[in-house]
Amino acid sequence: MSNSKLTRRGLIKTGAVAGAAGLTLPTYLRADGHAGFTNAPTGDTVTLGFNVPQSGPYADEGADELRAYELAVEHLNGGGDGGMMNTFSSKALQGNGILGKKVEYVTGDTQTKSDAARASARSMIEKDGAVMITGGSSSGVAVAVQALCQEAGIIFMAGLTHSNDTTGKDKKANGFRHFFNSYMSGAALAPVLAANYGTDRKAYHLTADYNWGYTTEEAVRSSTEAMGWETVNAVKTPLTQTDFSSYIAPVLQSGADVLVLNHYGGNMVNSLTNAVQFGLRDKLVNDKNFEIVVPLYSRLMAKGAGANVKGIFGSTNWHWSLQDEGSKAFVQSFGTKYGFPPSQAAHTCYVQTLLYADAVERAGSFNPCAVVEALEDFEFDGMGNGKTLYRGADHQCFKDVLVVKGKENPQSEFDLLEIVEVTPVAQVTYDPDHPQFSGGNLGTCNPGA
Amino acid sequence: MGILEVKNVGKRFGGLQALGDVNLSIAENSVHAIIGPNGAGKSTLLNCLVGKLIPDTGSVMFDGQSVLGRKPHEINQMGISRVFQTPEIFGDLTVMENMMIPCFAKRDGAFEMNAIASVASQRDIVERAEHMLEDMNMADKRDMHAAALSRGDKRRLEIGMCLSQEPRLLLLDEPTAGMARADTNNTIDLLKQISDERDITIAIIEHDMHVVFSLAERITVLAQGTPLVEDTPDNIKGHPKVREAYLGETQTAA
Amino acid sequence: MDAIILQILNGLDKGSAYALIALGLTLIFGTLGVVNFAHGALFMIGAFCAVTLSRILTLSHTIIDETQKDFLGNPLKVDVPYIYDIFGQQTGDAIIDWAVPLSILFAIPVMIGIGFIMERGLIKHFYKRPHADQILVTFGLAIVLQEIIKYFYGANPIPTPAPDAFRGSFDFGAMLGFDPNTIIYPYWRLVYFAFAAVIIGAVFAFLQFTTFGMVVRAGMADRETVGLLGINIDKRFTIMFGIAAAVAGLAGVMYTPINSPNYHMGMDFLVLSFVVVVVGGMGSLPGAVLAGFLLGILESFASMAVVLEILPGINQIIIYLVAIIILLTRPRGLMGRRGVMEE
Amino acid sequence: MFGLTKRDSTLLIIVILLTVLAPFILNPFPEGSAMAQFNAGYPDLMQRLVIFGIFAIGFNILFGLTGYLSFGHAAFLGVGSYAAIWMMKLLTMNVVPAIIISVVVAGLFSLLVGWISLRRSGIYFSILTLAFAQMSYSLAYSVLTPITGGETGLQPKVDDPRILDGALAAGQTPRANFFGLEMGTSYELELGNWIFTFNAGYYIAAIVMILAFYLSIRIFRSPFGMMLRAVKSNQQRVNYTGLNAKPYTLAAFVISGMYAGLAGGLLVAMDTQVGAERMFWTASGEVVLMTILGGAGTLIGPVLGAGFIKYMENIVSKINKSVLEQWFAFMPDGIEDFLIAIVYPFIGKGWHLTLGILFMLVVIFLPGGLVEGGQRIGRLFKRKKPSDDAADGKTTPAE
Repeated sequence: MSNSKLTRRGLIKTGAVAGAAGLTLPTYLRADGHAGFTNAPTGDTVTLGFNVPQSGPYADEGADELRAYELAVEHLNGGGDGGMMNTFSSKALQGNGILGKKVEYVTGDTQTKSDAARASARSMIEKDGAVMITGGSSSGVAVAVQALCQEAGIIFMAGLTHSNDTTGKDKKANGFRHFFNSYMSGAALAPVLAANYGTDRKAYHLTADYNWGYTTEEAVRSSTEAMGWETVNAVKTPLTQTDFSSYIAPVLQSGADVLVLNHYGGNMVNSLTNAVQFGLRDKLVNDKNFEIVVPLYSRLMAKGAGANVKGIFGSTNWHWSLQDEGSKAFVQSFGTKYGFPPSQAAHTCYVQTLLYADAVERAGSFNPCAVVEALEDFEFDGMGNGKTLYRGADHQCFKDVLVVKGKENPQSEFDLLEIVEVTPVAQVTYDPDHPQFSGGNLGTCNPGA
Repeated sequence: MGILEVKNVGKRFGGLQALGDVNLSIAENSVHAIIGPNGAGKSTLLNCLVGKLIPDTGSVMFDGQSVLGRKPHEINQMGISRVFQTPEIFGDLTVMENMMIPCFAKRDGAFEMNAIASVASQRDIVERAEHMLEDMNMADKRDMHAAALSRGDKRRLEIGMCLSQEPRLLLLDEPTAGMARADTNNTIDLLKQISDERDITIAIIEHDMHVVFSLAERITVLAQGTPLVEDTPDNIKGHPKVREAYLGETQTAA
Repeated sequence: MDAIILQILNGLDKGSAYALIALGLTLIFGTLGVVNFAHGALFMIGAFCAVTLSRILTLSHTIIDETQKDFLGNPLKVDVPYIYDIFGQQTGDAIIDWAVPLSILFAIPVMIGIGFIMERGLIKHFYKRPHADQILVTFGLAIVLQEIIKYFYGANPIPTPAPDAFRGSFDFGAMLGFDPNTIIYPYWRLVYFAFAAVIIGAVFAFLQFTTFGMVVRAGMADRETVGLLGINIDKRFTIMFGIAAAVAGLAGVMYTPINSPNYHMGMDFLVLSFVVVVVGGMGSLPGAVLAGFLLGILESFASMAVVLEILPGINQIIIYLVAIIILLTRPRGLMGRRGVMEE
Repeated sequence: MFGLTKRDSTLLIIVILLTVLAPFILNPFPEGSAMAQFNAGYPDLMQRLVIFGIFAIGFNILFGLTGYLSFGHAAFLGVGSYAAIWMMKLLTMNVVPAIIISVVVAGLFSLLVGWISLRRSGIYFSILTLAFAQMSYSLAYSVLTPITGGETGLQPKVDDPRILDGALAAGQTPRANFFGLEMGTSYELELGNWIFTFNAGYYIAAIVMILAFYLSIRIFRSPFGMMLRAVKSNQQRVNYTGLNAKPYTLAAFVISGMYAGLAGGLLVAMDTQVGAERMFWTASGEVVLMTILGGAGTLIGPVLGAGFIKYMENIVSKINKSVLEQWFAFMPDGIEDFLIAIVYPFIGKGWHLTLGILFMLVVIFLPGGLVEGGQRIGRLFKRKKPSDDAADGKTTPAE
């Protein structure tokens, strides 16, 4: 008797003949075990699952991720100009699909809710026979889908997820994160802040009241305090808050001269807009200019906040104005296809797809355990962030981190951030058992079936 | 001692003295009518009897027990049933179901969580409800939705529902209001029959003198929140004060 | 002390937004007896009236600037608004800068039109239907409206700033004798508060002092009787729906500089505004306004750091907690009438 | 049969057949065909269909029978889910204790919420329940993170205590099971080009759903159910019949809360993860929509409504542009582009739009919900008594 934990559909191949219990009809039981892992591709195609937010507040970010995935698929199948495949240090990819199989894909809507994201991912695994799931725009979704993939024996290549937990307390052997995290944001930002604003500053934190907010506040606090900043106060704000006036208004009374907004998405757009509205940036406190810091920036958020971002520091995973060969190649092919430059979410998703395909090629198998082995401690270059390491201990990518600030005179609606500093990877690297990442257990890879 | 003793009941609404100093005694197994012009306080008095209002002063005793401060369902359990001016029935339920609810209430008391057995399996209830429907001459309508009944049939159903609880006191609030003559006469006959056949006290508030004089054994006339006079129908008819205060009005209006 | 004054200001400001939305919702509840789940969507559409107007004002033709390059290295395409061609750059910029206040003029006819179409085309047929059906159909409508907006404008918030003249904030502290910079409040938010007060006052005056308003108030109290008087109450109710839509829309227009509008801002406000209406008491306009300000102020106090230290998380639940307490102590909210939406 | 009337027995048998044969019914199109996109016969969706069916059946016991419209029922589902996952983390991955505890905890929580909320009626009641649910959601997402996992939710982990289970083999992850039978276990039956999946978890959920449905028929047909309908119809008369309505409505509230908890426990059993969004007001609103859409107060309606919404959410949202291109590939280019341009806004990321339009169409043209649609189709075939159609449907308690 053969059990398949989560099975695949899609391609029909006759397997072992077996009689299913309770059914009198002769049944043909397709044993998924024959290939040794879940959803082993058996025809001449392989299916990837792109699970991105298509409804809800992050729908535009999801749409950009989807564009990047479509581009990646095109490149993997030999179409277009090849993009980063030409600059990628590993040359395993041939432009003939993955292991000679044409890449097909299915899409789903995470709704930025963990339940919906898992339902969508399960449908990709059970109905469409996806062998890898990727995408997402929040840490809640990333952690939920990562756990599902671990159980199902599928590789998960995380999309945009910044919380320490994804590769910290909730890390999983089948999951990989290319995106940077809260700790790295703090470590990269602190020296730049010290250089620009001095080491004698009083910071006031507003923190989104959920896991990502907590890890970001902790990271920024500990790295700025290490430089001599004082944290005057840290106030938690509800996720569902839209008007932050009652949180912003008391900031000046506290004697703080820096406001750190540990917010993302709509929260960040609104809190930053409100803070600027209150004229905080025009004030002199403790004989210093009042400043605002946004630890995690994205272009879409900058767009939503409009002119309010001008001159405000933050960190980002990647930006299209980078001038290395990989970034240029990616911007070129994305811009040619869609008419505007890609976002950091698009970049991460594109790179994750290529990294997965490359790992399969190098491993010579779609078997998740083989892929995990190929990705662990894999070093590569030419993907836009300089030399990068996929660390085996926690499946986190280590690469340079960008510190950016809102541009004063944007040339177009996409030209909103400018790079202030590229923080070298050494400065943002931490031990796998760093206290901000403790409590997790990577476990071992699960091939499913 | 009557079955219902109202002593010194008074009720104010803001500046309005709705009931002054009402004393009333209703004898067991009698038919007692309370009449009075509009605004005389008839409905207020009735609401004080069934627990919907709590009087400011005085006492209301039913069979030696005070009803004051009890909730409507508790007062009902003491044996007082009420028929409303517009029939209050369960419009979404069938006639048969309407009749079964009070039967269940009578058998099970205040709350019985009988969630598994089917209604049809409750033979005793079904029989009682069917019996009552026959008594009310409504057996042929048992599967109709109550909302679809005629006004007269709704009234009949409501009276039947009250009777199936076997109350000791039946309070009727203008039971023939808005009815056609034929329906009114049917209702009078029905009430007569009930009063003759059952051990029951009936208190009736009514505008229609035809109904009052056809049914009542005693009549209390209420005016401006206080009882004007209480007597037998024949004496009331001839009472000058009543003629002046009330009957004159209706005669000219009629 | 200064902290408390500041939070009262915040509360009044928040409250004025709640009160404005709740006011329209109550008008529709009270007059038409309809549970309108699409009311938040009307607020959102109002906000997008402002976005649309500023898009219209910045409608552009492109010229190619050979001296600059775009991100792909091609010559840069520069957008030049048509309005520059008409009024010249300086006046053109000034008009674009004032897009939000100008949108009020644009939004009033649009919102009244939308309100009329909604009432005549859809809501009218649901007056006699159960509340559950009303909820389903207006919720469906709300989804459709917001998806249409999302289709044309995307999911991302769209910055819609106030005119430059309203940038910055007013220093109450200095005026009241506190240290400067302790009690500052943005000019635009003060404008919003004043605007809300005017609109609320206008609606009340309209209902109080015009015969039209008198009939509508009578209709709210007893629809059938008014109908029996031979007054065409339906036509007046259509107009009331238009007015309610316009109030929601204007609240949306003026809100855009406070928070960048996005397609789901209506849903974000919907639940909150229902809570406000119910806490105020069904069918009571003063109740809705009072509850709006009360909840706004309490929410502001609950977000103070000192409060959060004692009661962590109180800012997450304050509105709902207050709603529960009020509804348990006052059965029909602050000023509700008996028998309205109690079955 | 089973103490049911003939009509109810027929209905029950139909539901049993539909659930047992769901793997066939939901997979009408052969694999690889263009229409295979519409197949719903895969374990996750089948499980969700029956679980949300249970949720809606329970909600209907409150709303359909008593008329009390709760806007906070997702809280009971969420609380049940959290109870279940903690049972799995602490005690055993066997789903039986998890499901039992989820029903118990949800029942206790609904007793508390119901006891307070039922002091008010109408919209005041709705807002009270909404307030409780929103507080549960907000707290679970933020300050209760140590208990609920907050944003990232809770999943079983390798190093959980699980005191009743033995140690896991190396490389194994903890999996939900029914005395050793894992929920993910599936058999696949291949017939020609068709593949039918028979999933253990689905059948366990389906059996629970059938029992829940049977119980709801019994409740609808019981004296208790009749009392609830009486409360909905005329609370005044109930009081003047010597009955106190509150214990009846409270019992209905708790029963429906326990149904919600059962659904929450099953969700965890089938897919071992809980997130706080499960309790957000939109989730409460969804079950209201399911019930009204299907037909409130009818027996089968809520199940149909739940199936309809979950099907739309999971199937329509997955249709993307490349699928459209496949569908219309046989058309001439110009027409193909035109058709894609027309259909595209309604699929994939536009699935909400389609859902909103369908809500409106159903409620405008089928006032009694999907059940009424079925009845109308039924009447088309019968063509017997066209006259009494209007009076029917609204008040008929069953079907």
